[in-house]
This record gives sequence, structure tokens and C-alpha cells, in this order.
Amino acid sequence: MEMVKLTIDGKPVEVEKDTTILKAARIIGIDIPTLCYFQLKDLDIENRPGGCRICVVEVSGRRNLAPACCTNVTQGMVVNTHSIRVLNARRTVLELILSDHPAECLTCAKSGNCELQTMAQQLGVREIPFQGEQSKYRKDTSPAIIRDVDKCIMCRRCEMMCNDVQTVGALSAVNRGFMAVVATAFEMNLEKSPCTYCGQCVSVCPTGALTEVDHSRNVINALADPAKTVVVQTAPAVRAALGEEFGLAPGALVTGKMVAALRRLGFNYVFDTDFAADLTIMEEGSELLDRLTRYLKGDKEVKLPILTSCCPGWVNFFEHNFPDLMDVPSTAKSPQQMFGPIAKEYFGKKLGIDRKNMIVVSIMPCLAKKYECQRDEFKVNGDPDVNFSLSTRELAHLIKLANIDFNSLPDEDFDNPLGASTGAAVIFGNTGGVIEAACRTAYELYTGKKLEKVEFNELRGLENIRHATLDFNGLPINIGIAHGLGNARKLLEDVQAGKSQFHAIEIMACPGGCIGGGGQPFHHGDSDVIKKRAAALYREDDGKPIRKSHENPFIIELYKEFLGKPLSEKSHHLLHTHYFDKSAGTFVEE
Amino acid sequence: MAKIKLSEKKIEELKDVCKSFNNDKAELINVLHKAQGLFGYLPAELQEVIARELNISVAHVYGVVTFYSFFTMLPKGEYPISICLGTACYVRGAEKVLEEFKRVLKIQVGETTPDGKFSLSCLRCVGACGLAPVVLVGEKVYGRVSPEGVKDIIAEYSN
Amino acid sequence: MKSAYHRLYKIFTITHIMEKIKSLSDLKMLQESLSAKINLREKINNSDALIQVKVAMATCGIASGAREVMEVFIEEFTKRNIDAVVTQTGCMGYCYAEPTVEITMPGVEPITFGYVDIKKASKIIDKYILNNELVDGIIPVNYETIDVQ
Amino acid sequence: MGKIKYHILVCVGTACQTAKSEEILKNFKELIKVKGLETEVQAIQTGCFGFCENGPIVKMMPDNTFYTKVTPEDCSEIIDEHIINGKKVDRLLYVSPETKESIGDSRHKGFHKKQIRIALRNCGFINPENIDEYIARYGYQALGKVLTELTPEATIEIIKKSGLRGRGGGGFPTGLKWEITRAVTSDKKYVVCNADEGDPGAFMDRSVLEGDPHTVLEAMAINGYCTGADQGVIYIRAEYPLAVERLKIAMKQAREYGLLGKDILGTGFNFDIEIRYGAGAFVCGEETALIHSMEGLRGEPTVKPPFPSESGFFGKPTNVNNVETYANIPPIIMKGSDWFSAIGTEKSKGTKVFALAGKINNVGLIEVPMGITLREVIYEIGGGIRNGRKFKAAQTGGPSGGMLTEKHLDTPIDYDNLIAAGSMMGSGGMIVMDEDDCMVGMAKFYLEFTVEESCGKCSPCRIGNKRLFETLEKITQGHAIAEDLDKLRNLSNVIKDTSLCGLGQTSPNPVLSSMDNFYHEYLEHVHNKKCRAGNCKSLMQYLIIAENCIGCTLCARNCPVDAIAGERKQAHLIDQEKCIKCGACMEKCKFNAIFIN
Repeated sequence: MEMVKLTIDGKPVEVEKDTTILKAARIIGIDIPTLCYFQLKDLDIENRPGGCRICVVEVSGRRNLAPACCTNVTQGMVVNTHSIRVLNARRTVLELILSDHPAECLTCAKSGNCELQTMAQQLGVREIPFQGEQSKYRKDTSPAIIRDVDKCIMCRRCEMMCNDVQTVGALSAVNRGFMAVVATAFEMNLEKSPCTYCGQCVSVCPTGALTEVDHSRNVINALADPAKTVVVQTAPAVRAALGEEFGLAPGALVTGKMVAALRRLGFNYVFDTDFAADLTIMEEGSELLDRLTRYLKGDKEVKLPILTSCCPGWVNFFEHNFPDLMDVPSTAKSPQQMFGPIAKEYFGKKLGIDRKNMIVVSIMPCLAKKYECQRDEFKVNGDPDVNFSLSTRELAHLIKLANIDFNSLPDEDFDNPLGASTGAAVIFGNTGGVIEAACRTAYELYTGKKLEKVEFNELRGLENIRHATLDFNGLPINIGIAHGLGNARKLLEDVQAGKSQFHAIEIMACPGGCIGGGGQPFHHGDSDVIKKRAAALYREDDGKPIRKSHENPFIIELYKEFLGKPLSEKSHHLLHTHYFDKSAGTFVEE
Repeated sequence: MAKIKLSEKKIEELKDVCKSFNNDKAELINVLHKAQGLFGYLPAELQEVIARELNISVAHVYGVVTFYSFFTMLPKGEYPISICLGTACYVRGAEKVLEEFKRVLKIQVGETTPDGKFSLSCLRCVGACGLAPVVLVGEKVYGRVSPEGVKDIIAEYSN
Repeated sequence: MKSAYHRLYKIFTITHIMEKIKSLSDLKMLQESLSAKINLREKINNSDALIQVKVAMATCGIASGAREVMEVFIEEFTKRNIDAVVTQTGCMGYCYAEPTVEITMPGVEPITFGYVDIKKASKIIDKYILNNELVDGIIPVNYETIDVQ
Repeated sequence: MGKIKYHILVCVGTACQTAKSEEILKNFKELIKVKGLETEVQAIQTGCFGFCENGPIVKMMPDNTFYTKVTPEDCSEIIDEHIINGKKVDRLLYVSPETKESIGDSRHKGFHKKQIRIALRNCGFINPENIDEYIARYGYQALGKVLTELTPEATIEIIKKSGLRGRGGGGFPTGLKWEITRAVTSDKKYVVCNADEGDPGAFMDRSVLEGDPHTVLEAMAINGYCTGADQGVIYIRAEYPLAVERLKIAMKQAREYGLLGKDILGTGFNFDIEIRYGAGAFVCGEETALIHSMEGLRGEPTVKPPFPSESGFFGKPTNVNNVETYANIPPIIMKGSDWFSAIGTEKSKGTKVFALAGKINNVGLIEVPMGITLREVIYEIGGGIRNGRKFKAAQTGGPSGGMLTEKHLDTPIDYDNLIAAGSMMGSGGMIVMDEDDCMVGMAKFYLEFTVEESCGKCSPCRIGNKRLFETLEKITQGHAIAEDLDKLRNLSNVIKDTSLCGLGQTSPNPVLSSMDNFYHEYLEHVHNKKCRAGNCKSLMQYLIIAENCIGCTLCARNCPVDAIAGERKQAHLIDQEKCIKCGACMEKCKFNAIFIN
């Protein structure tokens, strides 16, 4: 590799050709501030429009200032990152951005986590010398995401996520000049757009322009109502990230503290979505085996591959984009939605609690779950199976609100019976985790043999699209995995074209899987955070005494006592769902 | 946004336009030009059809439509009036001509008179600077327009 | 208005069958025969040459009424049986005086008239073309045009 | 053929008029009558010849004799000698400044004209819809020459040596640009013609396309041959329907002759052209924005490098040149680089087309050699300022340029001198302003344009220009304080320094150059709340002089907002709060009782 020598702030540095000034500076510990620039290195995600102009630096011999994020180094280049000229320009640009930004920090959902706010502090802005017109847009509240476009600073991160990474296409830069913002088509409500509520836009927005709908108040009210039994379920990925909100290192596993905190918040039963994940494996795995067996027998009506269906963002995505493939995904509900009816129809009935008096709350790394739990097909006479879904971030706020010193909490265990889970369920939070869990069970059920090594390392990792062939006792099973909806689209297009060789495909909407979900603590572009969360979940799996879903004693009991067997009529009624064609446009009906 | 239904025939026409450009998304701007030529403006449903035909997101189409000043989502008046505000016209008093149009028609730029007859817009240089200030009514060019001449131009189309 | 314009197109666009030019020497031969033809028609000292009228038909000109002016010339020439070639051309640069018309009488240097409306077009025919009498609004050609050869 | 044998053409352009040309005309007419020559001789007035320093000018037809510095007293001598005796009046003939030789015929080569038409050589000469007329003028022979006689490298060398620089604004050496694109290896390359003329007040590209479309096609093919591209794209404003129409006709005819398409002129070279439309975005004049627009995207620029020559249209190496640049190529190939580089100044070769507009008599399209002075352009070609007003400034470079003032009148116009003067060449708009134009108002006008045309991608341009505009508005409304002027300057500098593309990097130029040249006007607006040009409405007051007002009520009846009150036959009064400063009252008043303060 050709090397380039240059000087930054008087310090010599030698870097590879085609390195940007920004990266070269970071190598020698000079941190040039950035705003629109965004990178998730290990996921091949980069946003580099060169638009905010905060990272400008002075390059000797150059007429104007250079954006460090998208200017490559050259041999002998002399860079000054904080000359008077640079500082004045940088501050003036920031003042300009602030002059078109509502000064609502006190009440803004993003306050404290806002990159623009941090930048203002860092550059020591004390007043905004420019007054003038400010952009005024309508605030749009959807079931999961709030768009407050007045706070948009045109960093284009969300647009990049929504289009380049997710290929959802709900958002685009619209209008021109001073009126330019990122918005939906016709500035219509997100609810009418093809938005999947994956929440990746929210997870990268540097300001409060895109935030989640906050349901914590509803939960507080429910907790305060003595007539209600409030049950909580926590998704696998939450335990690997919640600690970050309390200053713990990324990858800290805080399962026990989380349970303790939930109990202190007043939840009557602290259960685990992992239980429902094990249940999902039973249903989805059985469906896979059923389809596979029939397929191998030559049943022409059976379609393969089977696609996982536990990710609501993904479900929304294929409902919008691949209505012709609606019979391909498994009919199994997501773990969140399996948990709901089991809590209300089985556990609640057992305790004699009417479903109206039971409130099921889920803690999710996800924003699409907020939408999912209020879908009509998941309600009984208007009563949702899962009442409220809170993000990991909302739970953290709730814990802080209740004056709970999270870090000094003792580790506590989930309640039974819906709190018991296996290692297979825990890895649901990682990309590849669902299919690995399914394979652990499917293998044993199909071959009748004991699986000696439960880890399928070939299914793990962060590559965009992965595939592996597993040996089911001489039968090669082709598995495909995609995380991120853009990658999913590629696999789906192969299926559409009849080119897919896979028997089963796992899809998760968010890069990295649920650990990188739209409801997780902000990673601020550090992909290490995502990697550490993934490792944490595999660690938790490792430490579990039972690591296959079908061995979960409470699952076995549930089938014995209530459901009968996987894919039974009762299962179908409570644990399976159907999909809707949402591809029709908002304005044109065909 | 009001929901306007396009007739089947119109939709077919539009699809043919897209097809004539091989449904190539890189031809979006050419398609929009043709569509606006056909319909007079680019309402939301039209953009939706185009998006579907070219296999791109509606947001993308809208992003493009709102970027270029040539495209409009509002139907224009029967006689669209455009005042050139290019530099040559500006220094020769185009602003006063514009003010007079606004005053006489009682509408602002971008609006249409209640009877649907006239709409008012500004444009940048039609390249007829020798005739500055220039006003267009439809495709007809009026040169050397003075504020006093505004009423006469409007009168030409009022009956 | 449009139909008349299209009629003009037909009259003054190429009428012969166009065949592919196969080499540079073919191109040069074509150039020679074409310029000979044009010279024959325009040559200043050729008394058999035709009267030539060029109407500047760029946007400025058309906006000022050049199309109508061109029609007047064609109609009047037909009516009065005057042998003349009327063609359109691009911008002559005198935007302030549009529509502009350049008239070449056989044996005389071309003269450019500005501010030519329908009335003035008739006047130019009556006075200048038929009587060699000039009318107001002459624009002196104040530029030099290069010859590409 | 008529009976008139002689025509005496008398220039009545502004300059000649002030030198008594009207009297000369009158004298000629009288003399013709007195001498009974009415049936043979006609004296007539004509427009400016562009020789104002030698005025008044009299031209004799049909022999093209050109008399300079004619006085009313010379008339009888001209009649007697020239017309009656058939002898030229030698002492009045034009003397060539170079050869000192008297030149009798205005068609003579030494008869130096201010304008040289290279790019516009065929405009107004040939029928743009007939390829034969182009071919008759040696059209497509430059293409034939390079294809049969020259290598791409040798052709590029000619362009490089000619010194031709991009006429779209930046002034980048054209040959070098071609060489860079040629050097990139790729399976596909494109050449693009930028015909998205966005500068309000410039229309030379439109004129070339309307008047001589084949020259662009020919030059693009030459460019394709040199850079290794077989595909050309013309990106043209949709607002130019006539140019589009003529281009399409030209392309069709060129294809029929095999001058576009496969195996051009039997040389094996393939090249064809397609058209893509702009849709009204000034920023698309910027190469990278233009390419995005051609790809069906929002016309937002991206950071360079990578330059289009490496990664352009659909990611392929792309060479972008503007219309006027292309129009110069065939003559350079035909006549050689030395011929071209002999015209112009040291670093700016050839000619430049300007669209002369504003407060000038001869609004129009001119093509002048680089190095001509502003004075020559305004007074000798443009015929001077309208209505005899005083020249104040000329804006070149459109919204990206700056104002040239009286002190720049004798500066030779070329790329570098314009930049040194705080302006730029731009695409060639030249707007002339007189003392009735407020310089703060002009800066505001340009900023309003930039605010509307900014793509919105980068923050300094998106928000900064808006704030600049708002500050200028404050100044023109009389609400500004001294501190605002400092802010204006600092903000302008930061926008220039930090914006992503050329639009933002130059958008504050009208502000900075008007501040540099007319700071006193800014101060007057801020401190005295006064606009000397009387343009800033908010700083104006319509007042009624009580002594002159007879109380006819005409003004009150014509006021659109009922701001004038007063009894019949008594002096009226204007309510300043209500007054919208439309000026209707002043127009209607027959007694000069209303004035502007």
C-alpha cells in the first residue's frame, strides 16, 4: 500500500493513500469535530455527504477550507485543524445551524444525547448572533416514531439509513435551499409511507428530529392502577445494552439488575421474552420441519425457503415490498406477540385475572414493536395482547425517574413460569441467532440425535449476507442470513426470481440484529458497541444450563398443559398470524 | 392533500410515458417533464404511479419534484402568467411589474385566482433580455412591459 | 401560428435525399458544391442572384414577432412575384432591436434592419427592395466574423 | 431596382449624437434637396457602428466608404466630392491605428472592429435548421480533419496550445481537462455539454444552440474522439424549447449524413449524442450536480475529488464542457492554435461572448476579444448608458460575480483581472447599472436568487445565504445597526470559505464587492436611513407640498390603500403608515405637488 506523509497541527503522520484528513488526524489523537459524518465501520455503513461543514480544516496552499471527512490526504500536505480561521468558520457554521434550530433543549427528547447540543458545548457557543426565519414544519407522530422536522439539520444520516442501508425509501431529502429537509413523500404522515418502523433513522439522528413515541407515561399510569396486574417481558437484546445508559461499558450483561429494577418499578410479574423465543422456536422450527419434510416428499404446494418472521420491521417490509411472497415467511408470531396471548390467555386465566385487568408491557430494543403490538390482529375485542412496548432507552429513563440506583442493584431472577428460558432464546438478539436456535431444535427433532456441539459458528458474524450449509444427518440444509433490510431485499429478490437455493432464511431488519435495534441506547456510530453487545449475548448463552428451546421445562409444561403440540389448533389460534398486502399506494388504488 | 383519482386511461398514458423511457430510473426527470406536459402538473398520485413504474420510492420522486423549480404540484390557471425576474429584467423594473400583477389579480406568487383563470409565478431569465422586462402568458412573450401595461395584458384574457 | 411555422420548416429545410458522407474528401466535395450553389444565389456581383432575406429567429426574435414578419415577406414575395429566398437564421446579437432582418440585394452589401414589425416589413419591400430607398432602423454590422477555413 | 444610387448613413448613436450627428443628418437632407439630388441620393440615420471614439460616423453606400469625425460643416464637401465628383474625401477617412494607412472601405481587413465572432460565427448567418449551410461554411471539416489526420493526443495538444479556457465560468484549461479524461482507463466514457445556462441575464449558450447547433455536435464528437468516449449527452434547460427543437433537427440531419453514429466519415469512429433536460436549478451548472441531475437525482453537488473525469455520469469518466467552449473548438482545429492564441491576453486567449443587458442602449449579444476594456464594451459597443444617465457599475459573473465600477473601466477584461477586481468571468452575463440602481439593493437581489437556488445540502450555503439576505433586507429597510455590517462581512467570508460547491463559494461575492466599492451606500442606509438611488422603498417617503396642492383629490382617489386624506380644494396629506409607496399619486398629480423624500 502506498503511504502518504503529512503534517497535522505540526505533528507528522504517515498513513495509507486514500485516507481522509479526519481519519489521519484521529490516528494521532487529534479529534476534529464532526456532525453529519457517521460511520458504522464493521457494518460497512458510512454517511459522508460533506454537508455540515463543521469538520473544516485549513490546508496550506488551498484557497478555501477543506472538509476533513471527505478530503483525502496528499503527500506533504500541511493541515491545521484549529487555526483562528478554522475556529471562526467552524463556530460561525454552527451558529448558523443553531439559528435555524428550535431552542427547545429543555424539553427535547434528545436532550443529553444530542450531538448538536454537545457540539454547541464543545465549541463554546453562548449566543446565536443570527436571527431570522426558522423552518416550520408539522410534527408527525406515528405509532412508533415522531418526526419533528424543525430539528432536522440535513445531516442526511436517516436518509442514508432509510434508503441505502434499509432500501425502505420512506424518507428523502425534499425541497431546496433553506426549505430543504429530510421528509416523507408529500410530507405525509410516516404512517402512510412505506416506513417499516425499523427505527434505524432514530438510532442515527444526531438531534431530536427523529425520536421514538414515548409510552413510559402509559406504563407509569398502569403501574399506579391497583386494579391492574402489570406484567413485563424483556427482549434478549435489552440486557446486553441497558447498562450503557448507566455508564457501564458496552457489552456489560445486566440481566439480574434489570430484573431487580423492573421489580422495584412495581411490575407484578417480571417475565422474559426469551421464554416466548423458545416458544417461537417450537412453532417456527416445527413449521420448518413440516415444510421441509413435505417438500422432500415432493409436495408441490410447499414453498421453500421458509423465512423467519420474528422481526416486525421485516414483516412490515415484506408486506410493503413483496406482497407476492407473503406465503413464504413463517406464520409464527414474533416472540413479543407470542408472549402476549400466553400471558393473558394462559397465565392470566390460571391466576383468574381477566385479560382486561392485565397489562402486558414489553421492553424492546426495537421501535417496530410499538407498532406491532397495536396491530388489529393482535387484539381481542380491542384489547391488545401486548399493551405497551417500551424501548431500552425508555426503560432507562423510567429507572432514572424512579430514583433507582441501577448499578448498585442486586442481581435477581425472572419470575416463573414465563421467565424461564434457554440459551437458544438469548441469542435471538443477534443476527443469525434465531436460525441458530431453530437449528439446534430442528436438528434434534429431525435426526432424532443429540446435538453435541450447540454452537453453529458458521451462522455468526456481521457480514451483510451469510450462508452456510448444515449437515442434518446427511441432508444438507442451506441456510441464508441477512441483517439490514437492504440485504434482505437482495435475498428476497432471489426468492422472487426462483434463484434461491436456501431452505431457510433468517432476516432481521436492523444491522447486527436486535442488538443494533432502533430502540437501543445510541451507539453514536461506534460499531464496537454493537460487536460487544453481540458477544455479551453469546456469553449469556454459553452460561445457560439449557441451550435448546425444546428442552425448556416450562415450554414442555406449557404444551402439555395448554397448547397440546406445536402447530396444534390452539397454537395456530394463539401463536400464528397472517400478513397483509400493504403495497398499494396512498393515492392510487389499483 | 386532497385525494384525486386518476382515470384508468390517464394512468395507462402515464405508464406508456415511463415505458417509452424503458422504465429507467435515471430518466426520472425526462419522465416528469413528459408527465407534466401531459397533465399540466404533477399531483401526488401521478408521482406514485411514476415511482412504481420506475421502481423507486415515492419519497425519491417527491424529493426530485420539489428540488426543481420547473416542476409544480399545483394546477396552474387557465392563463399562467410568469414574470421574468432575471437580472436584466430586474434592473429594468420587473419587480414593479410583478407588484402590479399581484395588486390587480389580488393573488400572491404561486397562487391562482379564485376563478381559475390566472396564476402567477416568477421565473429566472427566458433569455429574452433585450426585451426586458419580460412577461409570459402561457407561451406568449410580452416584452418591455411597464406597470401601466399590466392591466392591458390581463384585459386581453379576461373575456 | 404553429401550422404556418411548420410550413416554413418544410420550405426551408433540406429537400434532397441525404446520403451518408463516407469520407473527409466526400465532405469537402459536398462543401464545395454547396458553397458554389450558395454563392450563385448570393454573390454580390452576380446580377442573376436572388434577393435574400434572413430573419433572426432566436427566442428573442420570435418573442418579438419574427415569425409573423417572416410570413409577411413570404406572402408578399409570392403575391408580387418577386424572386427571393427567405430563410431563418439565429441571433444576430441585436436583441434591443428585435425583430431583425438582414436583406441582401444582388450586388449590394447586406443591410440589417431592426425593429421590423409587419408594417415595416411591407415598407422595406416597397422602399428598399423595390426602390433601393432605405428606411429607418438600419443596424450597422459592428463585428467581424471569422472564416473557418 | 430602384433609382436611388447613393445612401448616406449617419450614425445617431448616443456618442455621435452628442457630437452633433443630428445636425449632420439635417445638413445632408437639406443639401440633397438644394442640389436636386432627391431621386438619386438618400440620407438616413443608423445605429451605432461601434466606433464612437471616431464619431460622428458617416458611411456611404454602396461603396462602403467610412468617414470619421465628421462635422456639420463637412457635409457639403462630402456631397460635392464624393457624390458629384466621385472622389473620396481623404482627410475624413478612417486611419488604421496600426498601419497609419487610410482605409476607404469598411470591408477592408485592417478595418479593426471591436467585435470578433468566433463562437457566434454562424449565428445570424446560416439557417440553423439546414445542415447544408453549416457544411457550406466548412462545418464538420474539423471533425473530419482530426479523425483522418490527427491522433487524439495531437488534437488535445492543439487545444492546449490554443490556450482555450472553459467558458462556463471557472476558466479551467480545456485541453488539460480533455487530457485528464483521456488518461483515465475505462470501458465507457462520456462527454457532456453543459447547456443549463442558469445565470439570469446570460443567454449566449441559448443563442449558439439556436443559431448554430451543429458546431456543438461537431465539437462534442471531436471531444469524444480525444477523450475516448463514444457517447455524448447534452444537458439543456427545459426552458429553451427552441434550442431543443433545433438541436434535435441538427442531430437528425447529422445522423442522416453519418456525421453522428457508427463509422463516422469511414474512419471507424463511433459517436452519438442524446439530450437530457434540466428542470430549473441553477446549481446544476456545477458539474457534479449536473451529473446527478442527468442520473435522475436531485441536483446536489458532491465534494471534488473525485472529479467527473474520474467518476462522472453513472460512475464513468466524464468530460463536461459548456456550449460556448465547444463552439470555439472547430475554428481552433481548422485555423490552428497560433491563430487562436494571437487573440486575447497573455492568460486568457480568444474571445468571450457577453450578454449585455441592463441600463445600456444596445442590449444584446456581443463577442469581444479577451482584454477589451469595460469602457469599450459599454460606450463603443453598447452605445452608452440609457437615457444619458451616469454609469455606476457593471456586474459580471452573475450571482457569483461582483461589481466593476468606474475605476475598472479601463481594466482589460480577462479571467484573472476580473477575479482581481473581486468579480469573475462567469458565463458572460454583463449587467450594466446606472446611478438609479441601489448597490445594497442589487446585492440583495443576487442573494435572493442564491437563497432560492441553493440546493440546501451544506449548511453555510443553506442557512448562511438566507441570513445574509435577511441582513441585507434589514439594511434596505433601515432597521440595521453598525454591527450588522461587520456580521455581513464575516458571514460572507465564512460562506465563501466553507461552502461545498462553487455556488456557495461565490454567492457572497455581490455582497463583498458592493461593500468594497460602495461602502458609503451601506453606511448611508444604516446611519442616515437613506438610499441615494431611491430604490429602497422603506427608506422613501412620498410627501405633498402644501403650496402646490390645489386639493383636486385626484391623488386620493387613485391611492390603492386610501392613504391620502384631505378636503376638496385644500392641501392633502399622505398617511405614511398606510402608504405602500406605489407611486400612483405622484403619477396622477398634475401640479407637481408630490415628491419623494
